Amino acid sequence: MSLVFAGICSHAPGITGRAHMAEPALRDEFYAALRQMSAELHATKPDALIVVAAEHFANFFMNNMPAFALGMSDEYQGPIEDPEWLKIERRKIRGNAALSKRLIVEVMNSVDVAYAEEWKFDHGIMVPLHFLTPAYDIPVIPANINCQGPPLTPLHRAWAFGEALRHAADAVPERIALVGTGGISHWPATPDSGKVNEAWDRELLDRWSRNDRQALLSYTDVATYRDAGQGGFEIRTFISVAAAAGGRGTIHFSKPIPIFAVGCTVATMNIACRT
Amino acid sequence: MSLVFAGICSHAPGITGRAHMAEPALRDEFYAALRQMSAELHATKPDALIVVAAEHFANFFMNNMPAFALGMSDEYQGPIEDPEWLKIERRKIRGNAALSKRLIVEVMNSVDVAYAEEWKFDHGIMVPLHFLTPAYDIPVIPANINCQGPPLTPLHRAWAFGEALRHAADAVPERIALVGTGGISHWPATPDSGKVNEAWDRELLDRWSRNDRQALLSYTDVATYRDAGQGGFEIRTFISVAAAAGGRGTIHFSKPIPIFAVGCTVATMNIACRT
Amino acid sequence: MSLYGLQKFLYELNRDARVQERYRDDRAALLTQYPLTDEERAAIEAGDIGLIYVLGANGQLLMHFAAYLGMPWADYIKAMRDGIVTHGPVRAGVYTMTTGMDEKVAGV
Amino acid sequence: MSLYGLQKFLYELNRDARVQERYRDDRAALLTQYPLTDEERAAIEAGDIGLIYVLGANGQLLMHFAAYLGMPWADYIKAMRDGIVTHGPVRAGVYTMTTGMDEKVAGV
Ligand SMILES: [Fe+3]
Ligand SMILES: [Fe+3]
Repeated sequence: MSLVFAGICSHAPGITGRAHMAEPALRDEFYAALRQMSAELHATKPDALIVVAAEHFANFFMNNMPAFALGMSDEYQGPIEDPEWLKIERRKIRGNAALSKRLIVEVMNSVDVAYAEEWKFDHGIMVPLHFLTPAYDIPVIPANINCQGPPLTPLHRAWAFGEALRHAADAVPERIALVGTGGISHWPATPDSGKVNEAWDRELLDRWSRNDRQALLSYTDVATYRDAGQGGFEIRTFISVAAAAGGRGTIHFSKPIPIFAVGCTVATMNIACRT
Repeated sequence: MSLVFAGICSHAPGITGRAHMAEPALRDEFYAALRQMSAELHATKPDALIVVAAEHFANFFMNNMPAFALGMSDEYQGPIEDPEWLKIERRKIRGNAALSKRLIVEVMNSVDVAYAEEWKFDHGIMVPLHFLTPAYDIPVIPANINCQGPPLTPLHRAWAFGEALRHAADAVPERIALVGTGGISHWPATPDSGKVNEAWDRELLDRWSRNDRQALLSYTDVATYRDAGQGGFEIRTFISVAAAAGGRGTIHFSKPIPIFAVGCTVATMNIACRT
Repeated sequence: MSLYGLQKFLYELNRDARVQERYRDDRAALLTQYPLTDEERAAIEAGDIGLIYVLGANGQLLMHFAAYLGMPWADYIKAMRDGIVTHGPVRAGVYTMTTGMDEKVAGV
Repeated sequence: MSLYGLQKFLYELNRDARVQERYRDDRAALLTQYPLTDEERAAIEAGDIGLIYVLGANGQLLMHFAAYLGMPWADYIKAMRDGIVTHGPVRAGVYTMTTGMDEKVAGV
């Protein structure tokens, strides 16, 4: 039927895996914002949830690194990481292969997405699901953008991917929800882990909330790396959501939690009519 | 510097693997046309040869099926098949990772290609190389289009890929040659193996030679399957070459050789100035 | 999902010497790694090329399995034809639309 | 090509229980399957997280190897810092531009 929900959130593995090491009040405020987003998501009664995640070398490697990928299976698994490490139990997650295929065929008209008939979700999808669909009651369609192994997907193509997802969502009879997940500035899994550039994050989220296409696409990878770390490359997932929703965003939570190695973010965006 | 050569040819494994079972005069006429194409190719003094091949499940599978892929390695191997079966010895083939990367970055501006830092060439690349660069004296950059596992790459995106390759070739200082390989109508590896629809092939090659974009893109997969078999889906590689070269084509050889399971084709296209 | 498992087995057997080794030495354990129906597993165990074709495996995967089993080209083509006679039309995959089998156009 | 081999080893170890089994039982043979320099092979054999970081492995691969070796998060961060002190700046990969290491922003 249409895109019925659009949001973004963080996915760092520390959010669940190192929960016990965080300042409790700050952590719980963040968790509450995620739960509030979960309620808003469910209120739109989606038939499927597309999660646009960032490459972490869980399913794909440089022997065949897709710029974009979409899952096409009735069932996925996750987490691929040690469940003890992530503190999320391993389980099966329902998908919808037939719906995936119809969406992929639509997307392929403008964006050359790789399709994947199996997919082991990593923290990039499991952490968001853990909070947004804790009962795993909405079929998931995973999507991926290469934010990790250069040559990275260009930002303007991430925008095109969002537009293609929107067209596809509007072309199928189902109600589709969309969540983009990624860090903003962060230096995950490096000696600088925990560092956050708050000013850079504020500026990024301001551009995102205003849905300022030109400003969002004006970042270069060199400047992003300098100011926001290699984790900053994950802004591609947020850019896709802005392109898909087309409306204005509302930031529900945005504070650094250093032990989670990221400025934790929860935001939603209203769905504008397509022009 | 620019695209300096563009051509197309068949790649069926029978061309080498079942050579002894073919009618000698017909086979030798076909081989001579391939050797003539090799001479024309070498005369343009290319620094690298991009081979646009068709998916055969040698390197990629439905767990991550790229619409388009490009190799990014200094060295490849082939054939992945039993060398006895293909009657081509296994060997290393020189690539050029740095050049690949520059081309990929250019292509990615408009086409979302997967990159691959390793690649085992199958008959789709080894059979053409066996005739076109028998001394393996030109570095190869492999490219792939999904013509095999639905959802297949749309024809208009194959055209866009050819345009992107042309832009990329014109953007680098090296001299680039381009060969697209595929069958036209054929039913490879089925009980109908050996069947060829000569009228359909003539029409396809006519559209290709005239570089008639609209006519080339008007095929539907349903009609192609009906008239030209699942092997007909490989017209995508020929379409990419037409888009890249932009000129008129010359058919040097086009005759069915049933034991090779394909209407054997050798053709070149002149390189038009980009508009 | 099941044709997916059958084809993935063929894909990995075709390209991976270690999988070929396990196919020889430890076949049952190897096959438990793929989501297969009993019919698919039995067809693989028996090297029944005709049935695997009818089950929908793509020929770009299947022809190498036939070659791996030592089957000459003509026998491979015949096995697919016999498969259709014995088991009926192709049930899944890209060949489900394949029609007549009365022509022997390849001459084998 | 060599960092590629190092990272591919980490990728396959992270996601494949059979590779983990061979890592325990038959490490030397397993490692011959990857194109590795002597330094890379020795770093893997020794579980030298600091050196592997300096050699350029992506943290999205390396952090799971550290966890697999039983290394707590704080030790993993420290091992990378120590690696830079011992072996100098990161030599390849996306972290070659990484700068100072005087901040302990994660508090570990
Ligand atoms: Fe991430
Ligand atoms: Fe082919």
